[in-house]
Amino acid sequence: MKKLESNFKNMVLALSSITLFAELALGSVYTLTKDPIAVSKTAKQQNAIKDVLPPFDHFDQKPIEVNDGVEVLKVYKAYDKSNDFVGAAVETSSNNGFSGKISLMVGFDKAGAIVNYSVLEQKETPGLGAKMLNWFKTNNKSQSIIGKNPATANLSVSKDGGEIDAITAATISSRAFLFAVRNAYAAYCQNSDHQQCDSIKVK
Amino acid sequence: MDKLIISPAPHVHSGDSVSKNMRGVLISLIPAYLVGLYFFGLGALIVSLVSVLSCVLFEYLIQRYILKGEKTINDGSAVLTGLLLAFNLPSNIPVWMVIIGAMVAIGIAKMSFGGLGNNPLNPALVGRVFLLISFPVAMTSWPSPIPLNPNYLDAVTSATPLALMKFGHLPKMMDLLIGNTGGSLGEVSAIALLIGFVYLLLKRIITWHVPISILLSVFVFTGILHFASPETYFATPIYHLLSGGLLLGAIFMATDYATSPMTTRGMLVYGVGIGIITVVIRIFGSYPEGVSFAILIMNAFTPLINTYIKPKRFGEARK
Amino acid sequence: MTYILIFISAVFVNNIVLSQFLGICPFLGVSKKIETALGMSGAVAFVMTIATIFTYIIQKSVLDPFHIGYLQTITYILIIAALVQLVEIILKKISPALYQALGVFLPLITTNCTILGVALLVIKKDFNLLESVVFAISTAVGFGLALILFAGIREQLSMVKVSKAMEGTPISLLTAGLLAMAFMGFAGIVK
Amino acid sequence: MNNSKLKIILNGLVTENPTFVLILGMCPTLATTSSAINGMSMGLATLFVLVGSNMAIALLKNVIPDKVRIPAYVVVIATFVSIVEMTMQAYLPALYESLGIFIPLIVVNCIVLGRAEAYAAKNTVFDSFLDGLGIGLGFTFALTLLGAIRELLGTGKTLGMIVFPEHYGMLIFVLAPGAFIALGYLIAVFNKLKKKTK
Repeated sequence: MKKLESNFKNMVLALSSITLFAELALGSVYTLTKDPIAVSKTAKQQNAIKDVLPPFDHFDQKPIEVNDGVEVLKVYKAYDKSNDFVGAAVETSSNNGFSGKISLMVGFDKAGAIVNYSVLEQKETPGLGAKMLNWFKTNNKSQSIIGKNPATANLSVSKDGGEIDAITAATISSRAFLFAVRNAYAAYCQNSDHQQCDSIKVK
Repeated sequence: MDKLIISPAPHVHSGDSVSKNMRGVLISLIPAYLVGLYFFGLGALIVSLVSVLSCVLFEYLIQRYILKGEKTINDGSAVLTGLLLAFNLPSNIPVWMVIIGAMVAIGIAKMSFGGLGNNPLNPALVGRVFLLISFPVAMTSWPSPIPLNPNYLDAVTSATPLALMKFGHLPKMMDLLIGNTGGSLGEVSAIALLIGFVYLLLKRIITWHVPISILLSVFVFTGILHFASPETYFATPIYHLLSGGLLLGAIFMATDYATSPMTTRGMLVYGVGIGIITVVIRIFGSYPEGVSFAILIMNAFTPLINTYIKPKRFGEARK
Repeated sequence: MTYILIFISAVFVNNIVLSQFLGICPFLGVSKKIETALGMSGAVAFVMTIATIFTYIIQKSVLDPFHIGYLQTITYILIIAALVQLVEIILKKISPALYQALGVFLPLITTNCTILGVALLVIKKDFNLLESVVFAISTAVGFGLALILFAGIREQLSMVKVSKAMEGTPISLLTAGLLAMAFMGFAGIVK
Repeated sequence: MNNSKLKIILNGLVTENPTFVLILGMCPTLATTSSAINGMSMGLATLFVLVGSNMAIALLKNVIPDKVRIPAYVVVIATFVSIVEMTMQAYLPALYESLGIFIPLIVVNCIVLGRAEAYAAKNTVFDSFLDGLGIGLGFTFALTLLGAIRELLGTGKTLGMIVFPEHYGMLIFVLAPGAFIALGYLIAVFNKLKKKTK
């Protein structure tokens, strides 16, 4: 077959038919992948919720949203078999990480003590800030937040007068992390029946 | 002192004057080295010996087996790089890290670019910053000063004056002057470093322009911050001058011939640049000390400074 | 204040070349002389700003409302390619002098990934239009800074004899690495 | 497979290795090689786009008028890139996130357009397929190697295997400066080897 000439009709025809084909191809791939994309997005979050909660039977699929003007926090309440409240998972974030946004899922038990946390998103420096994945849940009392209740424990960096040791050489990341945790507790409190929560507001 | 300023890049010196200058710089480092040995003891001795020996060894091996060029090992520059690198390290840093630092300083920063005088950035500082980024924990825990300390790796660590200042504890001025404070092994004593500075000036190995413009701009910049808002920036300019690696950097690292500008005006621009970047990193950045980064960044500006700030006509640049 | 922070971040802290790894090809290819480096950065600044405005508007007024975000890549690259052509034609007509200065660099720009990169980044970072423009200009300044610094060092290195194996790209990459290392000092200044 | 076909593949893998010889596609090479697996994934994504666009362009070469060939090629390439993007997002979400905007940026990778113009526009579909495969493999090999070296030096691990304790890792190799330095020396070594074999 001979190569098509570069006249106007051919050029328009060729370009538009290629573009049309491209669009069709993309459209069909989009329809095929639309659902899996949605599923993979939620699966990550569902697992994160399950990981941080105390033993539970079921939890609210639809979270209570707490908007503090900057961040939107999501509170997922969990219940046991007899539908009694056992704790909640709170999705929280801070924009003040070393390299931008850090978002976490923090779990609280009925009394407000931290059960576990998981990092949903962070871009901190490897070897320094990125250590937050495990740093705050080790056995080392002065750096772990597990089991501590933000109502009674001062969850901020020891340099700022708190009782948590910052990640070595990564104070900024640690501050952002603990800020998100404290904010999560405030959101949790607003949505539980604790007396001690009255004075705590989401910042 | 002008004979150095007007030499064109790349700085080609005869072997004689290079090694003479190197010897001069080495002599000027002696006071600071003795203070380091006194306050940090065995650790300082081990770190400095390892650093110097491995710098010399790497230079020899690379020259002999990879570049196969003429020998430059006798000019003393590797010894100087090794000593300056050691001055910039905490005295309780493991030996293997020192060796890596020496390899980076000599292998990457110097020999890869063709050896002495061709390196765009200061080799000892490249070695230090490489280590700082690679091993942030080891590079930022400094041992406490204990006279003739016999412990090496398990030395008690303490915060540096810079870190202390951030949290509102100002160290005693006298300690900063004599060096009774935490820090890298060669940076602690202001008096010892200043003695070296005077020696270098007297021997006309360096001119005053670079160190003084750095120190002055740090003084002015931190002064403005301090008096604008004493609660936030409570360290007075004097503390900024005396603490951290500022004096060491300004006097011994920033004045390296190959990586600093040739004209006096260029030197002033270069010095002010270093001063400002140092303060920006110290106060706003996440690394505790900014001098080494600032010098490296301005090293990179040096070719541009040399291009755009040309020497004035003969005679005018001189006083 | 936001704009100043965006500027500092894009120029020093997250320099597009030295920490984001975009625009490496022109960085290695064009930066042999200070003057060419200046010309290239000018051209990039020009196209980057215009391209960012256009792609931003298309994103917000066409792709988002009609839920056809999956056409993002294809739309952006076509807009950029067309824009470069357009800029070339217009520049030739209205400002021959500027065309003389920037002309040679324009064709190279379509494949300069900084342009597409910045267009995609402003959407990802959720900037508004004005922030996007500031980001685009600052990124271009950062690109220019890296390019010019590098050109200065390269001009000096050209007089130096390095070993055969290190000649050319390796020594350039090494220099870039050391520059990137020095720039890491700015880490943490913004966020 | 006869000899000349094998040669097409080997050409891309060795003689015209896009990274080590042609020095193309440097941005993704530096940006995505913080680990071996990331480097390999980026290489494979590019390989898919290369093979697809090479074949499509070889197929269409006669119906595309010369004057509009570049925009036409760009549309074809962008289509394949978007397909990769959506597929990864659906089935490999973690990887998709770690490679970030470098997936859509395959569009402006000079290697892809370069092969379309230099090879696919003049050769048969099958040969173009082989060429895309060879160049793609060459690119994947380079990225995996660089990723493995950086990961090893930076963290003591490579492809999940612990070679030495992380405590000894030099963090800088996982960060930006290490990328430039490691690639610089890798190309220098490649230059040296090439000279020896000649």
